[in-house]
Amino acid sequence: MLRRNDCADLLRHMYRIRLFEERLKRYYDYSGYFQQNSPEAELERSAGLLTSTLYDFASKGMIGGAVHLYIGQEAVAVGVCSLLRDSDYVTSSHRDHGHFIAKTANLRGALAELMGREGGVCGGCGGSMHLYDRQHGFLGGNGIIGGQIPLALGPAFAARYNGTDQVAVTFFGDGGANQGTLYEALNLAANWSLPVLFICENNLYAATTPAAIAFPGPDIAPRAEGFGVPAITVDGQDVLAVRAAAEEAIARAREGHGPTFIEAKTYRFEGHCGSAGHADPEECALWRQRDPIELFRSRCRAEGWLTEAEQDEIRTAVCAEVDDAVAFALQSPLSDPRHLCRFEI
Amino acid sequence: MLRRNDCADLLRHMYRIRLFEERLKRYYDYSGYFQQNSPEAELERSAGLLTSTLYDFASKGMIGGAVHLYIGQEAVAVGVCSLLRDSDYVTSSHRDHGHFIAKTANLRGALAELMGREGGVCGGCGGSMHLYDRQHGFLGGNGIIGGQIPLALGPAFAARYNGTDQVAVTFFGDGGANQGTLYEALNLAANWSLPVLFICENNLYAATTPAAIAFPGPDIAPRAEGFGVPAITVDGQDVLAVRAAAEEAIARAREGHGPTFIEAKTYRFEGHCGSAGHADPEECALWRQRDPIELFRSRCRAEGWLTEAEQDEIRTAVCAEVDDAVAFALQSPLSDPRHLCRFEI
Amino acid sequence: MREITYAAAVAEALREEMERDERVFVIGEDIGPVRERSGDLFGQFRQRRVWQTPISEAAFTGLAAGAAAAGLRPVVEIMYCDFLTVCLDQVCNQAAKLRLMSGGQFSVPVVIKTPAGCGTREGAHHSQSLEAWLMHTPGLKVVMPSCPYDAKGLLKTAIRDDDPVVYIQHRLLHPLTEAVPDGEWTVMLGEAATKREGVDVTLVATSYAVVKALTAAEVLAPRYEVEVVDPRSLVPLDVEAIAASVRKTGRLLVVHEAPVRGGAGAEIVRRVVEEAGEALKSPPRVLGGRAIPIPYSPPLEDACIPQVSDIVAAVEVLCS
Amino acid sequence: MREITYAAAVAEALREEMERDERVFVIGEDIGPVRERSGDLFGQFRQRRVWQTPISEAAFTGLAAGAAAAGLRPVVEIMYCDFLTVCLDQVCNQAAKLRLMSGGQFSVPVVIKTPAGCGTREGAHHSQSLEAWLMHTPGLKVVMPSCPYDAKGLLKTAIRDDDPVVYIQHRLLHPLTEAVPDGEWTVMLGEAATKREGVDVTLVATSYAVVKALTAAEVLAPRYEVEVVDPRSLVPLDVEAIAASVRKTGRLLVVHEAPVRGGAGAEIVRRVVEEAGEALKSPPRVLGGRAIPIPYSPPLEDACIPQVSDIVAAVEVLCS
Ligand SMILES: Cc1ncc(C[n+]2csc(CCOP(=O)(O)OP(=O)(O)O)c2C)c(N)n1
Ligand SMILES: Cc1ncc(C[n+]2csc(CCOP(=O)(O)OP(=O)(O)O)c2C)c(N)n1
Ligand SMILES: [Mg+2]
Ligand SMILES: [Mg+2]
Repeated sequence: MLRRNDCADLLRHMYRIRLFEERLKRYYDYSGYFQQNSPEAELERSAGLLTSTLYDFASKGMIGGAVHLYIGQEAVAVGVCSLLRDSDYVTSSHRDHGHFIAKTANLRGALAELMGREGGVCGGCGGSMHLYDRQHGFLGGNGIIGGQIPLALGPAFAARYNGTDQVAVTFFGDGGANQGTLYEALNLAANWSLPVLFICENNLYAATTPAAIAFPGPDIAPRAEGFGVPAITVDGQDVLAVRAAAEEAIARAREGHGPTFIEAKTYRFEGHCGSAGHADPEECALWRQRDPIELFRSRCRAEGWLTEAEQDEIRTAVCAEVDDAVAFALQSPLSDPRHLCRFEI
Repeated sequence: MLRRNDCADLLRHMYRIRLFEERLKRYYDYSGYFQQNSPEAELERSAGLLTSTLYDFASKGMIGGAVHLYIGQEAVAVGVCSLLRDSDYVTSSHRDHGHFIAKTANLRGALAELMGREGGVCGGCGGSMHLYDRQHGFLGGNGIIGGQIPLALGPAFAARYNGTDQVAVTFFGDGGANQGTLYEALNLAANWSLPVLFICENNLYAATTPAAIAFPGPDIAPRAEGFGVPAITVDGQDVLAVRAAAEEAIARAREGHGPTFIEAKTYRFEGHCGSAGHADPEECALWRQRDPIELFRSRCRAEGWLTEAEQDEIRTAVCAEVDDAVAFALQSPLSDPRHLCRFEI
Repeated sequence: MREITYAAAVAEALREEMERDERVFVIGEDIGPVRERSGDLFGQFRQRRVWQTPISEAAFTGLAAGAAAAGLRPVVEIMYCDFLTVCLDQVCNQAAKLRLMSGGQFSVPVVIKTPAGCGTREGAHHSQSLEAWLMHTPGLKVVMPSCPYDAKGLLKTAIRDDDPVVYIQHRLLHPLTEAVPDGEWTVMLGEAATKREGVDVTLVATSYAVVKALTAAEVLAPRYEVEVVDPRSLVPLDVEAIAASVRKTGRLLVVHEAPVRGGAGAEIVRRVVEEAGEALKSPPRVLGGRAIPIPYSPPLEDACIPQVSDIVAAVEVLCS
Repeated sequence: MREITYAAAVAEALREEMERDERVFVIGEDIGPVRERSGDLFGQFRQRRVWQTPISEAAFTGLAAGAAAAGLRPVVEIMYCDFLTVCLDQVCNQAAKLRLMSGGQFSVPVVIKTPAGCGTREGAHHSQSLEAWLMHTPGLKVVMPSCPYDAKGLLKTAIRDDDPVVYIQHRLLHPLTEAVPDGEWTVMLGEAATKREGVDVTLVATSYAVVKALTAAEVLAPRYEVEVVDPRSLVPLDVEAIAASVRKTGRLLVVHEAPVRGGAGAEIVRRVVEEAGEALKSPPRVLGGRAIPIPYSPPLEDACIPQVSDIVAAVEVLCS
């Protein structure tokens, strides 16, 4: 049963992600190394020959590298992570901000990290795709598609080894679902009844590649069933639906009954990397009508869980949290190379 | 419809494999580097600490390295390959002798290869796990479990690219079915309707590991269905059943309708490597009652396809072929290192 | 003559080779049909010649190796060389070894084309230079063009080569321009290029480090005449040219971005010491990455790889 | 003192460490429950401490890295180092980089234990020595014990280390015996061992090449006093000890089985030339594998890697 407090928490977490990501756009520098933007360079880039989009980290306050915004998918991270404890573990992908914030609420650490500061949760060593927070059980984003999936088996295995009821969750995209690591991991998890949740966020694209050309059919979940792993397909825009699916899966995992696969049908509202336009603006506009935050707000109003005013209050409070994170990050010095030697092996 | 000639061919091919493999046992040198066979060495070996079983290639006529006999599984290789043309391609695993012989009938080349001779089909460069025969479309065994699976997509792709009706077949074991490459390949083949047959020989063991502890359930085929690839499970001891399944799959592939997955339930009658005893002698004895050659002989007699005498004649003729291959191999000089420089890159 | 970028040179080579040889096709992630709208370069080759894949590097690299063995000439795009780790078996155990294992029956004319390098603030999984792994793998050729002319000429040669070639392009090179001839040219594998002549010290640099080396040479010009040699391909390696330069200058500094420990620089030092050891007036040095995975924050990243100032300082020490 | 084999030494280290530390467990293929009948060494640790896996190296190596980050101390068995190609991402991008990427929040105390090497006539996919790849990867330590004493001492140290350690055992070493002390001992990483003293030439050899080097030294004894130094770990590398030896002898020959191009030998030459270049009376040399994938037939395989006679010949050239 959902309580009033839970609703406020869910909304707060979704706003944390949303407003954090919206703020990033201000600091994220898109000016790539294509300064010249010659017609040739443009041509080659559009030909996909230069598959990477690259950015420079020009001035102090900026954010560089590759930043993958989570806007539009908030219900997935929040639906799942709202049920986790600090002692549970999460591994994530290149698109990890949402999972990180949902699991750790560590806005300061994340923003300072993205700005390459000492105060970053990884002291500036990680970056956007590599957020970690040990205290809150966040075992990292990952720059390698599918790389995070086997890693999540580790804490799940450790829980079984130590006889605790911790669980591990691994998030990956539709693109990630075509890396072989997933299937090796599903089999291992099923064999050893490891307490893992495999959360596939099917947002219909892997960078510019539509799932429609990367999969022979529309659904990914049946694959997991072939491996003997119970699979649930869920509306990834509906935080309560995600939460319900995760609740069942987490209970099963904690009780020693092994893994679950959840395919959340969702959509990213921004470009693959940064906020540059989406491949299909019309499709995007349609999906924006199913904004997970707006959907949940309506539901809360309709059910009488939270008033409009209460919801706005939450939003305002989160706004202040983000301001605080920015202030924190900006006052933190850029990372100092003198601290690097402890990593020298 | 099966004709009399077909039956003779099937039997001949199964005998080629069987008698070839039986003959190998005479030449295969098991004396490993554990010459001392100290109790300690024995202990460590049995503990699985020394996971590899190693052999030396002591004297000229011998066969060294790791030799994985195909005895017991003949119906699978023969059932499938009897329907292939020279222009079709096969890739195989470490246990490749059976597939090689069924596809190429090149006993001389195989035996001389195993004996490390110039006359070997790869001039002694390949060895037991790495037989190749370009002329007959054999694109190799493979020492890497699962390594051969993506390779088979290549000729299948080339067929589509060139607009021919060639097909490609890849053989792998139950063990191989837990390498991620298989699932990546299934997806790619399904997506692009590549003319590939994925033949999983589930012989219940991967080295010492029972499929029972490597899979959560008894069947592998349902996994392929999750990937949108039609899957058939077949009695791997019954050459006609295998052939019927392959016939359908090959027709589908040649017509451009894409891949098929076939799980053949089978058993190896010898040890994993060489003929050293099987993990479970009782289970093995039971399976030996379903010897694919004996089953097919009975069937041929019962149906009146081949008389006992005709069958024995085939066996005798194959015996002579194997004798010939041995004679060929033994007169061929050991491979000469002076020819190696053309491979130097 | 005309000015083109490195990226355009790469594209030109690809287009020309695809026009020249029906068997050449390109396969990889995010290179495909969805881009058609933007009137891209590959438009002319759809549907048959450009294959946009799912994120399954092992499968599509293996497909390419198998297709090459079956007579085609694939160019595989690995989006970042860091992702070679998920398909290294197909590159190093399959493509590289297939010709030997088959006793020469099959050859594998595949090009594995992949960007590498630091400087883009993408963190540890998108910043590596892995040429040393590939160079150490028998059966692979390795090329690292540093300018548009070489980029085009070497890619054409790589595509025509009958063995697997790994073609590594540093991302920061992509927008650099150069005046190049019209029409077609090729650059042979195994021919180093002297990018600047000098008599005081030989600077051997690869890929983007060539740009840094040339800048350093310019800075040092008032005091030292620095010779900058770009091997262009690491396998085969033009030891003769490097040794000849060292015989002239008596001093060797190798610069690359990959970690110095066990990097290509060590191999170059080994060969030079063997071939021209007697000519060395001071011990050869290698400048390369530190033994730290590449961190994200700019000051950290910059501290992990050799910068122009490091090259200048190292030359000064060598020559003093 | 008692005689034990290398294999027994490895097993002893494992058993003792598993007894000492509840967090240590072993995971890999064919090490498991089915062997229970034969009353195996691991019997005492079932069910919890020994995990027999499906053939899914990427998944179980990743599992181990994640378990290490979560506080356990896994020992991963990779059946042949050649199979690292299918899990290299988990070794080199995940385990090796995790501590840096997390800014030191997590450490990854995992041991990747794997046999390597030629001589068993198993062909190109079961004969490699890949230490150079690992050595070139920041974040990994690499050890290659060549005798039972070191095998036990280094494995214990590796297991107690807080960073990922790749532990490479040449298959041909397994049956070799040596007299060792009773009870427990450790060998520090980064401490070379002088396996034989001499004044004429320094032979640096790793893994099974140490055995060959010692044999060659014996053959050469009537004419030359050969010093044989075994670095024991490549990362960290005891350059001081090697350089000290070279300062004494003035000559260096490095021997290993991995391909000489871009191998550990090149790195050792680079370091020695840097540290003790002035002491060298002749150019240092490396003997290693040829640039050919390892073929199957014995005469071919033997021709691809350095044999005792090659070492003898090389020393004679060096010293003449
Ligand atoms: C092994 C590997 N291959 C390719 C890439 C490049 N890449 C980064 S993100 C991405 C698309 C990922 O798509 P998906 O898994 O669906 O996640 P989404 O971006 O949609 O969240 C690709 C191809 C990578 N990082 N790792
Ligand atoms: C990637 C990889 N891992 C492990 C091995 C070692 N190995 C060789 S054969 C084998 C068992 C294979 O079992 P299966 O695929 O069922 O084939 P079968 O031997 O039963 O025919 C193993 C583990 C290998 N060759 N490659
Ligand atoms: Mg996606
Ligand atoms: Mg099997």
